[in-house]
Amino acid sequence: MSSEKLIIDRRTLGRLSMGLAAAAATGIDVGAIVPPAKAATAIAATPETGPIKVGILHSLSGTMAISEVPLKDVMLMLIAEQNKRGGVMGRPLEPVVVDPASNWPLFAEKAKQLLSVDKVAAVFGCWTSVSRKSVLPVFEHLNGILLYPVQYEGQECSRNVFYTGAAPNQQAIPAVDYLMNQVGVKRWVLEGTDYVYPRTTNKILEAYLKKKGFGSADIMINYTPFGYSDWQAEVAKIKSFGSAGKKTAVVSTINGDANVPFYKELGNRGIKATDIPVIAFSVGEQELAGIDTKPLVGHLAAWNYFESVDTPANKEVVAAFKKFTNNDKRVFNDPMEAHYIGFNIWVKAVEKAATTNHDAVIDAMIGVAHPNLSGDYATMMPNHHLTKPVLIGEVQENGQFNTVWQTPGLVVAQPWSPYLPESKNLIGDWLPPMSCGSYDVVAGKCLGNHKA
Amino acid sequence: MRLDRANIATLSCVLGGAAVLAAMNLLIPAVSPLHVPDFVIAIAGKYLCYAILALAIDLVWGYAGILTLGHAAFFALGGYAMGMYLMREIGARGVYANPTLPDFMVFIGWTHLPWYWYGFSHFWFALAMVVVVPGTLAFVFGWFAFRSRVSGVYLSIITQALTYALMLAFFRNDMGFGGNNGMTDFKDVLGFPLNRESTETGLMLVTATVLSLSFLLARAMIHSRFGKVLIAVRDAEPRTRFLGYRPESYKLVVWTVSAIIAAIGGALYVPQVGIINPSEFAPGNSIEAVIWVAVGGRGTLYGAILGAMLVNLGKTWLTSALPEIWLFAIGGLFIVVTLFLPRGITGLFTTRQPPKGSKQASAATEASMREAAR
Amino acid sequence: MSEPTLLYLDGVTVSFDGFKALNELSMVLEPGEMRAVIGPNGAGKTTMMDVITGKTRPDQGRIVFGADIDLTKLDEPAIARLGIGRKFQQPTVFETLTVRDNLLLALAGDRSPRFTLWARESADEHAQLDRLLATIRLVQERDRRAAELSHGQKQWLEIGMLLAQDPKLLLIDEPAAGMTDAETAETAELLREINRTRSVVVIDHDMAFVRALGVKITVLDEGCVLAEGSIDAIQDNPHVIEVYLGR
Amino acid sequence: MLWRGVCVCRRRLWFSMLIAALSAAVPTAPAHAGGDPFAQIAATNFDIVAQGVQALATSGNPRAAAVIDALRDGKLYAWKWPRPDAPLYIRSATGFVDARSGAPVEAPAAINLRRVIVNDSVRAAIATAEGALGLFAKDPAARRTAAEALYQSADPGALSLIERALTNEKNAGVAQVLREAAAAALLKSDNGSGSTRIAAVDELATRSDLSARNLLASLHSEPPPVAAAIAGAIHDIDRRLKLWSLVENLYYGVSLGAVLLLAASGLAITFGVMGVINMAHGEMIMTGAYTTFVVQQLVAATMPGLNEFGLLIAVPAAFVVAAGLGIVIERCLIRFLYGRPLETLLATWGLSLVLQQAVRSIFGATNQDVTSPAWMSGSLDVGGLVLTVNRLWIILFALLVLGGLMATLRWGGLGRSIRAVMQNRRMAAVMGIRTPWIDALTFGLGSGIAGMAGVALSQIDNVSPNLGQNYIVDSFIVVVVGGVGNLWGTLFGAVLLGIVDKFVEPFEGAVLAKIIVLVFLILFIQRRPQGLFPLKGRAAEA
Repeated sequence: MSSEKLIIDRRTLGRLSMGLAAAAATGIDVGAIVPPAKAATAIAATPETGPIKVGILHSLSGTMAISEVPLKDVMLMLIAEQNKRGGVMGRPLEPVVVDPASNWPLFAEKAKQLLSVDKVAAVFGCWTSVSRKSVLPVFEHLNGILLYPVQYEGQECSRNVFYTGAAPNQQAIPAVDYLMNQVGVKRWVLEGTDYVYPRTTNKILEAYLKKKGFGSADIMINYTPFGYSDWQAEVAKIKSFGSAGKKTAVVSTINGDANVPFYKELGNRGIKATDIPVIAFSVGEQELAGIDTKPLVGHLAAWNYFESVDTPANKEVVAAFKKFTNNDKRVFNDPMEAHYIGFNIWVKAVEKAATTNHDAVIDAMIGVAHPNLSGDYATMMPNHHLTKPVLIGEVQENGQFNTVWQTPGLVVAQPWSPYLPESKNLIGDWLPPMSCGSYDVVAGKCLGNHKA
Repeated sequence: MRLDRANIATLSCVLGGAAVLAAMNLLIPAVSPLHVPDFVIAIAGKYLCYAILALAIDLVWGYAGILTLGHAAFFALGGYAMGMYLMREIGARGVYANPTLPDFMVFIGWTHLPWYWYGFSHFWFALAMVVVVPGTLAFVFGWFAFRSRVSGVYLSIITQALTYALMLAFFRNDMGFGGNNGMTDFKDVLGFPLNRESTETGLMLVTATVLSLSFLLARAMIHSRFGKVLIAVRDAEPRTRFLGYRPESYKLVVWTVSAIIAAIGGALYVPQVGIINPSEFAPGNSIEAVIWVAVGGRGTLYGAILGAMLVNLGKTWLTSALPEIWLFAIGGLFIVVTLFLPRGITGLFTTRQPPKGSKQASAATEASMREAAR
Repeated sequence: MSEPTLLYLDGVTVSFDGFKALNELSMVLEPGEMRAVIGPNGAGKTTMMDVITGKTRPDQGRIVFGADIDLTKLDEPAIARLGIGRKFQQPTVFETLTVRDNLLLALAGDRSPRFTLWARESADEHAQLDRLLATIRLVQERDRRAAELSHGQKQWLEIGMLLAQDPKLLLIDEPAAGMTDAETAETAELLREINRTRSVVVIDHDMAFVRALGVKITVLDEGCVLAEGSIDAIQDNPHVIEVYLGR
Repeated sequence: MLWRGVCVCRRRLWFSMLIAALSAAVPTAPAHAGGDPFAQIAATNFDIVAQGVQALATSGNPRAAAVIDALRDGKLYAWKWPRPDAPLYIRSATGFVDARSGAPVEAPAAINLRRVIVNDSVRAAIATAEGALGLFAKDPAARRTAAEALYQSADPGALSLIERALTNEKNAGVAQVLREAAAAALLKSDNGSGSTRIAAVDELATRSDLSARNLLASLHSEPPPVAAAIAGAIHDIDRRLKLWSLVENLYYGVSLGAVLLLAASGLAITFGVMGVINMAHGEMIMTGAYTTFVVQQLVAATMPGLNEFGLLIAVPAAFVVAAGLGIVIERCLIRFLYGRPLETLLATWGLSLVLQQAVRSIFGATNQDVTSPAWMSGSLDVGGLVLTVNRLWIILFALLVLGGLMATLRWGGLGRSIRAVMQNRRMAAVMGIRTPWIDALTFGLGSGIAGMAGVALSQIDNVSPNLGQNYIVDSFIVVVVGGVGNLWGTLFGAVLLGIVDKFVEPFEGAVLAKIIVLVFLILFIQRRPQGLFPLKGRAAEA
């Protein structure tokens, strides 16, 4: 069992308590922790009076609109509700919606605009890794705050970004553990779209599986282009790979658009979940909403949240969302929950810091906790990632997931994968004394990327 | 003469405008309402790069009647060449503090630098590559295409195929150009920190200058006898053959020059937007760039610059003002322009005849098409 | 053949999808000669022009220019540079260029981009242009765009461009088409003038015009030579009558 | 590994043999009282639930079928907190019945109940169980599926059961499957003499499909002769499959070609025949796809009986909608741009943006769920070849569309006028053909075809606002390769590109395959600037 990931080890606990302390401290006097030099360069200093502007940086057109529009909707809902509750620090929240149109340079431009022209207190946005990468320098330079709600490949830990989605060890590895231990899988197909998230995730998984004693002969890694729609040959390959007399599973990091044809092909070839289960990391309720789910029943997905989760808080939020969009067909998914958590943690942090000043809020965020919709508490750790439960769900006829397994405890994110040679010694920790996004615990020094 | 007025007007707009913006950004204190925020400088620089691309397209489309739907490919190639230099410039300041390997290579587990990355640590080499790589590609592509008399729509389509193929190629992580994420997180250029205001302003001014120079170059080309032949080719290609000219070699020259101009635009674009990745090759981008030219007015050069500026200004404004429905506006604009302003915006102000030839050329293509229907 | 010939078509055949546009066509043109080629529609007149100027490659046969140059091996620009000029049925001039620039581009000289990129107009060229403008009676229109010229003026401009090329052989397709009688007469005069210095092949329907030229005539039909000779001989030729009047 | 083997044997001794069937799927099942299967099903551990299902299936308990079906359909409820008597209820339309007795009980408070959920291992167990239960059904088809299920689960425990069924099985087909099932079960069990095992191996070798290979490959620690037989059988199967894989690639290529053909044939009209560079062509396809979605919704709402045929209704509907849209576009936009194809390109590009955004505003940005009717799902096994039914339909549909199109152009009255106008519009006009109207109709025809393509593509791709974008470049490439204005060319172009792509893919991977195809195209155009089937003669020279 992968216990090392499930238990919050002592060091983290220590840092967490430090985090709370530090956060509390910062909460008291804000002016002090903003060195004047920074104040000068912090072009993005936000006004301390009047409505608090919140940037929403999600593609409303272009290829990514499919995934990102719901995130915009959920943010508008959260802001509206917060305002009903009297806003933050008695100041109303004002959403600033822009459309980066699935165009990466435009993401950077819009980020710049939100920070330097609209002077927003925080930005909720991005989906693809590339969009995050393109805005990252902007946020670091203008010292803004980005809350990034999507599960990603890790290997990053910026002071100005709060990663409310899952790091690989909060999704991929528990999923593989489940297949290994609960389903008894002996042979692995790592099928992904050819970009960074699948590449990295698969590298981590490969390393992990090898460590668990699987030979290269039992691991097949394969990549297809974006929006790949003719899966006949690939699926045939998978089927014959799965006919070597060992239980085989597909670990899918296939990107949104290519999934529908992929599952349709599986279904038509009569590959049932009972023969070769597919566990997906990028297929959620949103994606299933566009699919005829009959052939998918029994296939798996690993997330930190499912709409079907049976908690009062979840039921309430989901209902509120359907009401807000007045459309019963709308679904709620993991990144939306991430925004829900991120937003609430940010609100608490602002109230704790009693200011919207970016430096103050960035420090105040650490240690703030909020209930997950899937139960237990999400805490913002010093590495700017959340503690999350990991759920394995099976696709049901109705397009919902049915949780079949769940990590016993919360999983602490490891943005720097211990299974990759280049990052095995790295940790991120934004509390003093480290205050460093990539700290080499062996060399005991910070590799670039530290507090400006 | 009109030509010179056009020259002066354009140059003073581009250079003067840039200078004023720069001054209002650097000299006027941030508190004053007259202060121009860095954001404006940044997008101004970006637009100027787009203007260079538009200029390059107008040179081949407006004057040689070659409708290229793949010019963004050269733009992006130039960008990649510059991006590679900027990556090397980061040096050990990357996330993994690897002195030689860019982060994304460490990231996909490469152990040493691939050969085609050698030399990019030198600025001059990168500059050379900015010109050489796209130039060579354009030359080879054009040499094949024009020699075998691929023209009109066929040419447009294969230029699309070219940029599409390049996009897919650069998407592949194995190519060693950062795959889908491309290159980003640049630190500085020639030692100037990219995120410093003065650097941004400087780059913007450089871009304005380059734009002006390419404008003058293009201008000079089309007013030379070479340019007259070019127009002759556009208007009645067979006739030029019977006069003893080889249209293919004329097209090839202007095509290559145009590609190089576009590439330089791309090279200036990357440090200003801070990222270069395969989506720059997307077929749509090339088409959009052609539309800037159409909106501004084809066959005028300054029209191209104007078009690029206006359309992108509109885009920036609309994506914030009406993010939900801005596509209606921009799409509608393209339709209206092609329907009611066949000569673009500048067509409204100039009394010049429309570039008939292009019309003839297209009429010819259409004729061939109609005939082909047999 | 003993006597020197300028152009020699030897059994040239061109077929499009089975239809033979030229069928074993053979014809000889003497240096300095002016020849009128007539024939009904589809007789292959224009196709003959095309094969000579290299626009169309013949399936069989040779076309020998001067002593021993096989034109079927060359493409249009090469043939043009040998000194074969062609005038189209529809006047094709460069509409957006001025009359003067049209002629300037036609002037004999280096055709390579390398040259034209840096070329400056020489005094000699200047003089030549003035002479040409006078010859084709377009001095007033020198700086107007070709597009603004009348039909007849365009015809002359194109002829002017041919002269500017200084070719040994001119191929002229229906020069009198759509001209007023006056213009037609002038054109005939112009052609005879041209013929003093170079060989000419004229294609036309207009018998009056052909008669006005008063030169040897070749009658084409269905892609091969039906008859050849003086205007009177041709007009009495029963085949010709049959071909022209019989349908 | 070794440890697992040991534990498996131990469990085989302890529990009913059936459980062994699950050993593969259930490596680490804690020892659990083998007693009451109902109690096992009421447990929260999936493995125990699975064991319970197996036990129940072979217990001969009359309630078995009812309970297992209820479990499969998610109608089975258990007490939320552990209780010694582990009550089980089946929810019926009226209320709850006791699972054990089948007697109605008054509904317990919902707060105390939890639905018994199933995961894959349980589902597998259910399949086996139903196999066991279905073997003696009246309907031979049912018996066959049951036998097939047993074959798939290769469950030693079911061996006796299968043999019993085999003795009184009349139907030859079912008997064959039963023999294979028996062979599978025998090989999975540890008993049976060498000769019988070899016989079983041969039995499976005749079946020689992947599942057989899978099963044979899973056998280890066999006596040498049997091992040899197995190796031989696997080798045969592999060789046979390798031969088929070539044919398979060809088929993949053709079916990809069919998709390209569908996407392109509309463009072959608007672009090929009319010379309109129609960048909004992809959006016409999208329109067709969304029409399909709407039609399916309407059918489902109004006449559920026809659900299976919603797709057929969608075909004409999509044609009409897209054609109508096309005609409107032609009248309001394209007609002002004739003779300026390059301007049309720009205008239609703008148009495509507007159409995409329109769809996004109306239907939302997310994908729409277009269902596949039963007759378009599943696959046919032809020899070693697996032909997915939907692809077969699409190939057929593509050919029908193209054929219909050619027929219309060649013989139809409209077709005649279209050809007349396109070849010489002045003459056509003189002869009294209303050319503007014909232009509109032609464009409508092309758009309509694209719409029908949308119906087909909705079956294999996402129905999203971006649907069209994915096909526009390919469509143009196909038309150009085929030779503009030549429908046969379009057909060959599509199939050629499809086959090249699919033959390169196995060696170079999907991404490179696409790149290679594009480079091939660029070079190809150099050689044949007019496409595969250029039109010679004066006509083509303009």
